[in-house]
Amino acid sequence: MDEARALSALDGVTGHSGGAWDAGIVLTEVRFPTLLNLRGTAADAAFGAGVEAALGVVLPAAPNTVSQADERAVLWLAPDEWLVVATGEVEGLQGNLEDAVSGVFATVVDLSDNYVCIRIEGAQARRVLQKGWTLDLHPRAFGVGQCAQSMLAHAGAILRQTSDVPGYEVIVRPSFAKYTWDWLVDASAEYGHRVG
Amino acid sequence: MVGIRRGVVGKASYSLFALARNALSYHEDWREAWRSPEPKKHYKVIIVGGGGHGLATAYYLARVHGIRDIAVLEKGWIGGGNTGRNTTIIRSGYLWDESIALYEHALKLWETMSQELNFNVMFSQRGVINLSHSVHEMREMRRRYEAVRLNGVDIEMLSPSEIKKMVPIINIDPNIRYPVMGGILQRRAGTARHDAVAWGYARGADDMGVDIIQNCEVTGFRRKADGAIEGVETNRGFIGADKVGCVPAGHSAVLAEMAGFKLPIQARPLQAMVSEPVKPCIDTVVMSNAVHMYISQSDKGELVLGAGTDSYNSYAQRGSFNIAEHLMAATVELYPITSRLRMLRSWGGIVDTCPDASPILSKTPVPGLYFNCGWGTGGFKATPGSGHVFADLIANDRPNAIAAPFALDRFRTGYLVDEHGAAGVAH
Amino acid sequence: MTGMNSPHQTNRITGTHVKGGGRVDRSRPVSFTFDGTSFSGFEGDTLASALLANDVHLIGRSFKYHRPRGLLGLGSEEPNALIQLARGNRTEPNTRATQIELFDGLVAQSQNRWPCLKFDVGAVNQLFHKLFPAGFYYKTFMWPASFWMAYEHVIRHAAGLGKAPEGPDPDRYERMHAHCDILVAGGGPSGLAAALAAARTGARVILADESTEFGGSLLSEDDVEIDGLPAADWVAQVVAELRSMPEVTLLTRSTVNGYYDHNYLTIAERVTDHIGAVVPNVPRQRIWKVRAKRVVLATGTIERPLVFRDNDRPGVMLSSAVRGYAVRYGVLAGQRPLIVTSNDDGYRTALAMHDRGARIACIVDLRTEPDGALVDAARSRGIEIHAGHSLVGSLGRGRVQGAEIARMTGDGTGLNGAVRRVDCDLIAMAGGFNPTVHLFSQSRGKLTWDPERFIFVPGTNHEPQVSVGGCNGDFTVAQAIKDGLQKGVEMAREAGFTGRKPAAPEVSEPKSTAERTLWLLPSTRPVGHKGKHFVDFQNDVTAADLKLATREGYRSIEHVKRYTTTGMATDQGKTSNVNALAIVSETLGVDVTQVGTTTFRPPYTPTTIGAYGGRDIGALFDPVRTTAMDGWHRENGATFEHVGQWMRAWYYPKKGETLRQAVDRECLAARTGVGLLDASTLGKIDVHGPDAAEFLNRIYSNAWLKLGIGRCRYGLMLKDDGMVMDDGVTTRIAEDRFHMTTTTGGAAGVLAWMEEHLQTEWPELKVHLTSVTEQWAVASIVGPKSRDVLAKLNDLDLSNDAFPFMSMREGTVAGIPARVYRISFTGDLAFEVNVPRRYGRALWEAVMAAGAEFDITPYGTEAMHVLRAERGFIIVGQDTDGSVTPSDLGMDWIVSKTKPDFIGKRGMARPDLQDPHRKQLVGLLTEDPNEVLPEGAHVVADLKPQPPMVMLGHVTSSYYSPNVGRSIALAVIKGGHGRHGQTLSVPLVGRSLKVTVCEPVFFDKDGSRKDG
Amino acid sequence: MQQIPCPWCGPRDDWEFHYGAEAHVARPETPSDKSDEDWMGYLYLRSNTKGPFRERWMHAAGCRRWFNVIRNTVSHEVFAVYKIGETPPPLPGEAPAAPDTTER
Repeated sequence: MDEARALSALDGVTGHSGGAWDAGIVLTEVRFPTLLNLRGTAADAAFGAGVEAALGVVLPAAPNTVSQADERAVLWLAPDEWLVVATGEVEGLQGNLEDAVSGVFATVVDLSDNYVCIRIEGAQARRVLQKGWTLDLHPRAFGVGQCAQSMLAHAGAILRQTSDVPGYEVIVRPSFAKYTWDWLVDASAEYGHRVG
Repeated sequence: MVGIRRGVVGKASYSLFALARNALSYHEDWREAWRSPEPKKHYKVIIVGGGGHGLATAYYLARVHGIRDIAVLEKGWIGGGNTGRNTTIIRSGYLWDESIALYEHALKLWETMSQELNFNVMFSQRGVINLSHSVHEMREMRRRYEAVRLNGVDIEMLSPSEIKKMVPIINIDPNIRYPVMGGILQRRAGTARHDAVAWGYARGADDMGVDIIQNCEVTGFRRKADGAIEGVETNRGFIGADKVGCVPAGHSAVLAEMAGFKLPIQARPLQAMVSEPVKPCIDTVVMSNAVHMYISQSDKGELVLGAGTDSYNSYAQRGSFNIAEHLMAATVELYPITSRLRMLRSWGGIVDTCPDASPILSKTPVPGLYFNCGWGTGGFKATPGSGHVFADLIANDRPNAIAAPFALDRFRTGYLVDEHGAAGVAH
Repeated sequence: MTGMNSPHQTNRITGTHVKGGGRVDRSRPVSFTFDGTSFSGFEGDTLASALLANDVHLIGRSFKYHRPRGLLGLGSEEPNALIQLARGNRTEPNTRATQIELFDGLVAQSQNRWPCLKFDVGAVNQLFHKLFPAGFYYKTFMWPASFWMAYEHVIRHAAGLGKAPEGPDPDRYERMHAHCDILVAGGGPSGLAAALAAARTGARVILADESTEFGGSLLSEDDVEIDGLPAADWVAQVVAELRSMPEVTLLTRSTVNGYYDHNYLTIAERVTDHIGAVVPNVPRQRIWKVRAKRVVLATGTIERPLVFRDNDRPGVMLSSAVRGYAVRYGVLAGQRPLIVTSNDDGYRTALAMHDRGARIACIVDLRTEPDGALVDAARSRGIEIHAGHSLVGSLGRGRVQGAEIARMTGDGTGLNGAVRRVDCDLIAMAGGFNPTVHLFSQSRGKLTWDPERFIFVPGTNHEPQVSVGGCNGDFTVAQAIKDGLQKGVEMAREAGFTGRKPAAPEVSEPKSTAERTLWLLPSTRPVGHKGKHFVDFQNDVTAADLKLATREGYRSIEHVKRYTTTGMATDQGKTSNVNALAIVSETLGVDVTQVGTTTFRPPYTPTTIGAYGGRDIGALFDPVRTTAMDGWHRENGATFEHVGQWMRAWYYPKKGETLRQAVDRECLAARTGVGLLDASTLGKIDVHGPDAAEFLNRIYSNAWLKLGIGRCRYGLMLKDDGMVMDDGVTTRIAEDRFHMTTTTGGAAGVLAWMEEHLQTEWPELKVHLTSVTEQWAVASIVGPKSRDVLAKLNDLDLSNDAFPFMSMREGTVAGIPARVYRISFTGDLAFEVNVPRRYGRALWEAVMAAGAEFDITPYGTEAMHVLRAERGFIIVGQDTDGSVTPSDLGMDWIVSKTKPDFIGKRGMARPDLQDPHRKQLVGLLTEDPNEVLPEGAHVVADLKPQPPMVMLGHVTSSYYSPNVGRSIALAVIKGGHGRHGQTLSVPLVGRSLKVTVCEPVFFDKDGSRKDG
Repeated sequence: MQQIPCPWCGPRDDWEFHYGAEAHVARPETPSDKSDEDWMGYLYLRSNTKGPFRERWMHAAGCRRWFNVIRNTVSHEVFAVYKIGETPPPLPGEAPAAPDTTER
């Protein structure tokens, strides 16, 4: 594939990187991670084992949690649904996963283009998100290793915490990416933001 | 009308002269607008529900059909349900012929109501504008416009600049998220003082001998051996009746279950709110489906704002905060000057909604028991028309031409009057 | 500025001989204007305290009678002193002077008066006041009937208080979600104590107070000591400790204004209002939306006014407010105050004023034998006390100059002695305190009437919460703090924390003895005969009005309220509700509880609409969704159409082209050469699993089990009522996998509806549904030359045999992995190329480049509509409206007769859906081929000169078709299928058009063009 | 703003959900056997209980699962949450029902 011809929904939106070095917020687009929607029966041992074999990550059973190993993360989305987020070497990942679960009722759908991923990091990141995210992001309620689906302002989003800075990834559909980015920039205005 | 002033009880007529005369006696000689009688053992007709529709039904039963042995039973205080909780909009510009006929019948009665009742209900024909914000909405609006027009009812199409002329505070910038692309205006439409409608009908009905009994809650129905209605059980004892008309708005399903049948109705919360009063800044009622808001300004100066319904069943008379929040964002978006005005008071009603967003005016499986309900978000504007045709239905035991399409049987046959488009926003 | 004429400051307490010179910063004077006159005050003043310090007492006019009004209260309960603040687009009507913090350059104006506050023409209403009792407008303005609009015009302009700004708001607002273990509403003694006790357990606490600083009533008292410290110092100590705790959020200038279900509360924070300057990017106000595990209500009390004749004159104030101005702001509201009191608290005001240099005119005590420490203290200072007396009425012009007092009968219902005049310049009313139960009531807590103390107190609560201190009926500081500490720790424990209750401090405060409540002070003449006894100051509702309402049968408190408008002003009855209720119950001779209680609703104090709207305005009001090719459309001059949240290219006008010209050009190109459409917004659903075909067979009206792999089929979805819901082409990708498409608007609804059936009706079916709408960017290459264009980009065999109509092939297009569907929404040869979204624009540009030699023409949604209408293809939602069956559309061919069931089958069998006279889809041709019917126009058989006339149906789609060479239209007409060939009429305004009914297909009737 | 307890994701604001009205109304197995009256019942007639009510919700903004809730439609108190296919818990004050095998 010709990556030079690939365009993200945020191209032309995020502007040039820059901003004050001490800005309270750093916004970055995570460009084209591989995203696979995985459906199957959690209680089926063969399914879990297959996933683990293919990804090297244990299938998270607890709602709204994330299993992660190196550049592979599996996010719980529903009792029979997960989102695989992979960066780095992903060649053949979908095929391997499909093969690994082929013996059971399970499906894998490539959604790498169905989402855009924005990273928001910085001392004020939690405060900025809480302007439009209703779920509690206080460290007692939400931390690294957790994810949740809800709305960020008016865009449906998957949110996961990726660092204790704190840092988060916001996964939205590409048609909502510009809105989400603009919203984050606007919400960050009082703290200043920098594009990473 | 002179007729009702020679009623059974006979009260002094209201007028400026009466005010002046009573001023001399420090207004100490005004008589009660309606009596508070004890319920009798039996009535010819019992109306369950002392809201605008119920009181209007009793009034027209007495006035048009000469039946005066009537009790209106109200579980709380009259006009305390949706009559006193709506945003007072009156119009007849619906989509289907059946609806236009019903609401236009009501609108005509509104036009003479203050004089007929000798009670100023402040029916203000300041016009109602419906906005369109997309090509699709413009198409739907044109369809409604033509339907209303060809029914012989007044309606006009407006361009954005014509709308701006009538509503100077509206934002018609074509680049906003929901640009105003056009609108339809019904000039005869408008608003009225909601509480006054209940009081005016109560006074008029009482004048003709109707007993208005407040704090009287119906707890069950009693039926004769042949299945026909015999009367109602209440917290003040059994009251017999030849016929019972139920006009219980939000509680229609509860009463129907008492009578042993189900209605295709769900009770949903609907919210509205008013701002602090300010000097006149909007003289017309303006509604917008796409952004889910409608606005008018009361004579007191309050901006009256209405929102959409919540999607869940509730009898709590309160909706979810996000609906109110959206309403206010939409208000600022379309009317930027409202941003610094303050929301003063919010409230919620229980709306009884039918699958086709049209009401039920119908006989029921129980002979002698009639239901008038399911008005959803459109009940207030229908008040006089609803009462008028429901009285006719009760008196004659068959629906007249206006009421006929709104019988319960339509849910069996599939002949729905689907007004979702026209009633898409609560109003 | 009108020359800083040495500020009056006649009432500002100077010198240090008195304790507490107020909490204003005397080293920082600020200047402001009121009605154009310059004044000065100090930082820490409110507009109210600064006006009082400048001896300004006339501040506003009342709503109905335009009577002169001054300050009544100290805080958000103020009904009279409403101010039009600032100018231009920042002007703000109806702002309470008591809550406006002074800053340099503040501009304030009085309102509801013309031409000026002192000489208000509207005050003429007072001359006719006898004609204007409560509800007078229901009784008049009815004749002649046509005149109401004229009457109304006058009434509207007389009402309304302040003025709205004329332009958009330049300021920024914001909303914030927050979660906590304990939310404490109110930062007075009980709230501070509760917050402290809860915070020490480690719980997350939010403490919010509507004032500028914490402390509540303690800031207005000079006779309270806590642990040996002046009360204000204790407050500072507690606040300092709270501030040091990381899990505590302290919000001042923040009113907890809404209490919703499941402990969801809103707080309105005034972030920058008090500094009078715009801080870039910082919101002016912020709404906090808090979900709290537990709530402590510590909202204090509001003092009751006393109802006597002309109790609204400027200079008649609440006693606690008078004390507050003296202690907190160092301002004497009058030099010669008279205190009328039902209790000991009035004596504290007398002492505070006396000790700051005021000469107390006298204390009028409703009680016959007042005693106790406070009374003794007053006596020892030589203050005259008239026990068992009534305040008969106030005297003065524009401001209180005196009062009439007289001894009362023993039962307090009449007078029993001569009326005496007392000179005074201020009347302080101490009528007892009402717990501020608004938030408790909002949360659906049940109020209980305490008949001993004549107050409503919180009864059964509905939410997990507790009330403490004044709002719970505990009026002493000692009890408030003790209770606050106790309940604070209890709430923390309920929220899952452990901790011990901190020891209660020693509190020294004056002791109070019994009070005597009289709702209506006896006067020389019956109420309503002389002067006015106000209950609701802002709405001008008097005791006589309330009595009139009950006389006329308005007896439920809700009826009284609505008939008289008592309690419905911008203060929402904070000072009037209980008085009104009590007067009504006394008049009716029934218990207060029988009259009913008012349910309080949000917000507690009026809150700007802008704050609730937050940043959801302008570009952020609602997302606009765009496709991968959106940038290209914009760069190439497309005009856009909103379709739901999507922005779709509508048409691409070349320089100087009208819509019609552009669309004609696009339509011709797509039929004669090649056109290109961005179809990315169509809904796409991956239907996957061994039972996928069976599932489709149940939710579509036609048959799906035998569809071959790689083959496409058009499907119609019905609802269970038999009406058309959505349509689209679905393709079998593999034995167990289908790619479904839906309409743009229907995508989300169809997915949800299918999920519902899978999860709740047919859980045995093994099918997974995944939305892939945005995974794919879609370019439709359409027209006879489409194959030629695609062939340049593709290595597939595109021949009709190798790649037949209604099939799909996977391959690459322009080097991009693609799925190519040979489906058509125009009837012509067409290829729908799907590529991963990131390559959408690259694909589009490659196709445009490859098509250049064929003059490829991009077309938008308008041409798409025309092209499909030429072939009679419906658009769900345009040609259908939820009341149309497949049969009505002439689409019986897509309804399986053999399947035993599918969704919609039974519904279609209902009697009305079988009626041959239903509205059915037909084509319409106008007489004049250039005449395009308006969409939405109606069709009649029997044309009348004017409405009304009987309608048969309406035009659903109508265009000029350049390919047919005339106008075409689709319509739904009663019995339409039997009317082909008939001539009908379309009545328009001022003219009518004749139309001929035809089959709804206008072009390529035999469908032969699909293969090119 | 009510909180609806999603059995998987936990309590969430009510706007995150799609409301499904009365629970335990199964689509008839063989619709063709049903009278017009019966079909009206299935299409349109739903209990509209004032008080504790068994109803369906779907966590639209989250896991997209349907589930059942017993909620008081007057007080908004939530008494119980149970998954599709599970035996409905008794309404407040009601004796436990026998396991239900017919309804989903």
